[in-house]
Amino acid sequence: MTVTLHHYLILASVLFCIGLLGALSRRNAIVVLFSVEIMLNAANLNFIAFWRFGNNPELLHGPLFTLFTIAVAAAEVALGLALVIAVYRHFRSVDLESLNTLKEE
Amino acid sequence: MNLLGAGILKGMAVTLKNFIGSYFDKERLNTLEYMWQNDKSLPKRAGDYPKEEGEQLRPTTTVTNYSRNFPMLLHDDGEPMDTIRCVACQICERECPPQCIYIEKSDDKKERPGGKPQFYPATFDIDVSVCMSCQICVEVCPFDAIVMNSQFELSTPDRFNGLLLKRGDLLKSNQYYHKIHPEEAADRDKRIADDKAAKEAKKKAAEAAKEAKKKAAEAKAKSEAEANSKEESKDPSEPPQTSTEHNKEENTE
Amino acid sequence: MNWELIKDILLATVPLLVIFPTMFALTTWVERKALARIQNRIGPNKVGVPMSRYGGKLSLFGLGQPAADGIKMLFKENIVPTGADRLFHLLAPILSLIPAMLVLCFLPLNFPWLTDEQNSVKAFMLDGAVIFFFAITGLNTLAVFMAGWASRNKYSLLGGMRAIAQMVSYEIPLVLSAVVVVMTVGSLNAGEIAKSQDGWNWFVFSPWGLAAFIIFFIASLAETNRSPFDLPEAESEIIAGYFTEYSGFKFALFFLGEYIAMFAISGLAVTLFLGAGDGPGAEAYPSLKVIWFLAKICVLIGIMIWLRGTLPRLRVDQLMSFAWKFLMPLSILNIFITGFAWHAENNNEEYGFTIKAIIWTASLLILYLTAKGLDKVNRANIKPRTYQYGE
Amino acid sequence: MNEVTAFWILAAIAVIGALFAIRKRNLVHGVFSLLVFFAGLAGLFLLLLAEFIAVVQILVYAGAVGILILFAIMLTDRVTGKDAFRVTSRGSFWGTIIAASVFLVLLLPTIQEIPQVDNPSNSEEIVKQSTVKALGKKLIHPYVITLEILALLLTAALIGAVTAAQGGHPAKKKISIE
Amino acid sequence: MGPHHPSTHGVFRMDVKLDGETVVDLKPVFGYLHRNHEKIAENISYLASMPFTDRLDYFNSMTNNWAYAIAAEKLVEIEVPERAEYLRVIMAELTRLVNHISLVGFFVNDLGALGTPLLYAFREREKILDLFEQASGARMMCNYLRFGGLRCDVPEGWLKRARDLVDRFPKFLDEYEQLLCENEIILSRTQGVGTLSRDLAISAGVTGPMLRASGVNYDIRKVDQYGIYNRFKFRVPYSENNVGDCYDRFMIRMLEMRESIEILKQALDGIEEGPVMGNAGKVFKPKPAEAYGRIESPKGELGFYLVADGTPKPYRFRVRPPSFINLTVLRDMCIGQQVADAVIILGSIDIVLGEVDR
Repeated sequence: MTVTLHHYLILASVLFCIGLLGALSRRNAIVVLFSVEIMLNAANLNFIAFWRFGNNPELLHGPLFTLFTIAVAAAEVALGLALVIAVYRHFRSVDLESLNTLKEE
Repeated sequence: MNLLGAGILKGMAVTLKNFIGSYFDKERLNTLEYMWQNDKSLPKRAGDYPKEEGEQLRPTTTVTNYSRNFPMLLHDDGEPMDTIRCVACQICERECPPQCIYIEKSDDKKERPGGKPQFYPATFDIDVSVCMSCQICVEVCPFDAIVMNSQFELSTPDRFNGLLLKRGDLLKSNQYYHKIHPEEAADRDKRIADDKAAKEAKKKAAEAAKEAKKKAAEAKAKSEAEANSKEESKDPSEPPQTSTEHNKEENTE
Repeated sequence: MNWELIKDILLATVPLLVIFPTMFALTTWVERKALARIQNRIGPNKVGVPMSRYGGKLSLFGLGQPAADGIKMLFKENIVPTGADRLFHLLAPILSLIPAMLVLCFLPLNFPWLTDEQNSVKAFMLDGAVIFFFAITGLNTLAVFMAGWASRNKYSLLGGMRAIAQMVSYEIPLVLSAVVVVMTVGSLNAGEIAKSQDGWNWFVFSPWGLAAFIIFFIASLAETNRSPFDLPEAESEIIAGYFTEYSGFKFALFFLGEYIAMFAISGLAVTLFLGAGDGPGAEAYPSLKVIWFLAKICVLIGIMIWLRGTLPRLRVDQLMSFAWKFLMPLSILNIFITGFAWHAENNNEEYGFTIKAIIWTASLLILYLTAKGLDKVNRANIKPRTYQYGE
Repeated sequence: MNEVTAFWILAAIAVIGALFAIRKRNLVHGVFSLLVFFAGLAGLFLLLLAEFIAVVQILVYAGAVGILILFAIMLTDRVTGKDAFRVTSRGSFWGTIIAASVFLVLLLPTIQEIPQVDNPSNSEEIVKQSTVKALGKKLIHPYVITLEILALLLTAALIGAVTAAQGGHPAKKKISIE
Repeated sequence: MGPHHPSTHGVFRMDVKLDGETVVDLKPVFGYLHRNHEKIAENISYLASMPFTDRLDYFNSMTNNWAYAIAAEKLVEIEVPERAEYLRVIMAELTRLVNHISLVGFFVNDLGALGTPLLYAFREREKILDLFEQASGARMMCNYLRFGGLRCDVPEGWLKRARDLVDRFPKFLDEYEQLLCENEIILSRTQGVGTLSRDLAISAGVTGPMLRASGVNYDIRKVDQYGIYNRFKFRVPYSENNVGDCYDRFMIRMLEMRESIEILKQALDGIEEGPVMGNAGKVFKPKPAEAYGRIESPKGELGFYLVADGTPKPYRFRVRPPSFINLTVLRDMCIGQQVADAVIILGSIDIVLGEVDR
């Protein structure tokens, strides 16, 4: 049995949910960034899958769009880590739970 | 304004010249092969090394004939123990800065060719691990009995008595000394010869002076006998007293 | 399993696995001999086949040295520091070797026995070969970090971090100077780049090509931690770099990885700038291409060894400012100049010799003046001083 | 035949990599498994004949982002990377429930609506078209504006990251020799 | 940086307190090589401590001997013959060459040049040491000078060999300068590193090339005119601005080598035949007196202070070691610099632990 579009879509959604799970359930800011990365990559997988099984591949929509998302994701990680470092310098910890100073007591 | 990075390029030009030079120009490449024949194992004691320095080196090695390493005792030609020059006066033992010489004086005297019988060292050890080859002992020795050897291959596996050179190991002949340090040996022998000549001359002068005195004494006795009433004829002046001290031996300590 | 495909793949990969490791062994020998000769010594000549029957030994001019090193490395007991992360401690040298080896197969070596129509060869003619090259060498930094971190010792971590900072900041000039060539050829495919340089119009002969080649070479020196930039491993200030905790065969793997990376990067330099496989006899007998390619790599390796024998090391901050404040602006400027020159060359018709001469001299001047200006800005007060003499 | 096995292997690698990235207590192990995930994904892209994307994925993610995260870990957490805090945040239970429901929501339409396309256009034609040159032309011609915006975005992000991370460098105090 | 650190010259430890890359505090720790030289000298005769002076600064034994000989000659008025004076100057200048090339070699080796300049330096040093071996019998531990002259005359043919070595030396120096002096990497790593201001140098008692690098025109050969230095015409290089850094110290030593060659040329021309040993008595027993003799050793002002009490053993024997006193300013030069530079600053001071610890 050959590999069909469904395989890729199911795989992409599995990966997306793993990313979501990580984002929601971990305390460490850096691991949250991991999970956001995983989610973005799952989305890229979908783009390429649709482009590959789509009917007019010469438009190259898939790869182009993936290029843009990769660029945006890289920028996002850079900024996210910069913020994490700034937060760490102030709070001496990367634990998201302790970042609640905006909440008035 | 020089080219950017010119300094680095010039530096590389120098290394290139050295790289090529090391193949042709003898003056640049001066590393030598190691000397000791590597098929023989290291002897147990430093003394067991072949007596003659030449036998242990490879023909290609050049030990300059000025280099000094550890001291050695000299004996003139003939059976070593009879013609040993050292008289165990222990000056070198006292003067040696790192105190690495140990001498035990023999109780009986030994006949020496030429001079009167002298003591000889019963044991004469030099601890090669302590000696720093500073050559002070050669300088202070009044009898030219100890000189520097240029034999440097003395490594032994055993640290304590392996590096202790006994009298037997130290004793080397004068021709060997001439072989390794020709110039130095030559002028040392010349100096010894001059001293001997000076001594004979002095002795002769002393005998001459004695006969002269004897003659003068007989003449005086005769003249006294003839005219003991005549007033004393002026004695010939005292025989000239030799200026330098008797000989180096009695330098006061 | 179609055996045809497997045979083709083996034909393409096995020669790589044979040629480059033997060249590695030879290079270690050549390096030690050449460094020795530069320093007026003789270099290793003691290892030889012990011919006990004839007495003495047959000294193969030190050729036995790499074999002796290899055996020594094999039998050395490899120690893993306590508390170190065993898995990553083992993985780091392997990860430093894989990218170096992987990259070798994309160089346009065009072995004579690999005619083009076999489909396996097409697989190797990857479309984005140059980008793939930089992606894979990027992994090397990862291996360095893993080694530094896994050996659980503060100094090797520090050394590792410094090595990464150096590699990352020198990757940018490396990529930018490669962009110049890709721009003029118009394709990322290594084979096409090689084809476009046939017949002596190598890139190094055009002014921007020469500038790009110099930047590329300097950056590749830094990328493989060689000569003036070998800060991480020969730290006379803090203890040696990230692979202090490695001994025995793992250290040999690192050593092999470093040399193969050196081959790979100089191979790329040859493909991009020095006309891979193109030499006097190349058209007549195509099998000569491989020999030309390897000869050019050896020339570059020779220059690296020569540099190692001459130049002292740069300090960490000078290293960084050299990359960011000197090489990068120069390579960006170089890209503009190439774009302008390429545009002038391809778009107007009466592109006679005079315009070409003008453009070349102009670009040479601009490049040299900016380099001089940048150098003056970076090192304003550094110049040889004169001294006065008192009686 | 070997294409299907390749897909399953790479899918397994990707899923395991992602799971470990989240579950691992030791952060640095997490980063390395994340890199395995990126490599698995690059393999999948190759399977889908998007060759250039696979290469860019390795270059950007496995090369640069991985090292960036490692640097971040070094700068913030204890060097050993041991994550001593309680691993899961307070809302972790509700998190799993939301993730599962999102998975169901995604899964149902793919099963029903999207046709079971299993005869992809032949691969030779795709490979011929998706060369880097074609991509380049597309990027310049119709999408040049997005390219410029992307460039702007990247520079802005770069400068933003640098200033945020540095947090205003304290004036370099001159060490006076007393 | 521990005692057996690869780049410190001998057993010398630096406790460096760092703030990131810059050095905040530095405490030199030495004394590992203390051999009780001065106490031993009080228990042995004057002549017996002459070979120990070789071990002080084991790079230049001839100048150590000469300093000790001058101090002893001041105790007892001994007249040194003409040829001995000339040979003393020749030996001293040859040791200055040996010291300066090996220092420059070690200095550039600390910068990371993998030994190439060092091995060129050692190649030239070997030739000079061969000359020493032919004259005194040993390469480094010469023990050649005596109170009132030299132990033995140089073998014939020695002066000719020394002559063509001196003629060939400038060619090597040009090659060496071409390799090192314009090298951009060396320039950028040494300029502005380890600055020593003029008045700090003077107040700290720094002498020798370090002092001249900080802009002070002070050379004992010119000040004391000891030996027969007044007969030779030579110049003393010193830096213009009054703050000296590692580059100045490196360049001053290169220029001093050229001056030494000038002196050697004049000395080798001016020497004639004659006795080598003055009329020193057999045993050196000075009357109770004290004397301080000093010379310009390649590292600075090397002085010997002797107190005699009529017995053949000195009452007090004190050595003024130049590198020990130059080392006191190490801390002030290193503060504020990078860690990588601390090693280079130490290298530029040119210390030899034999002399520092005595």
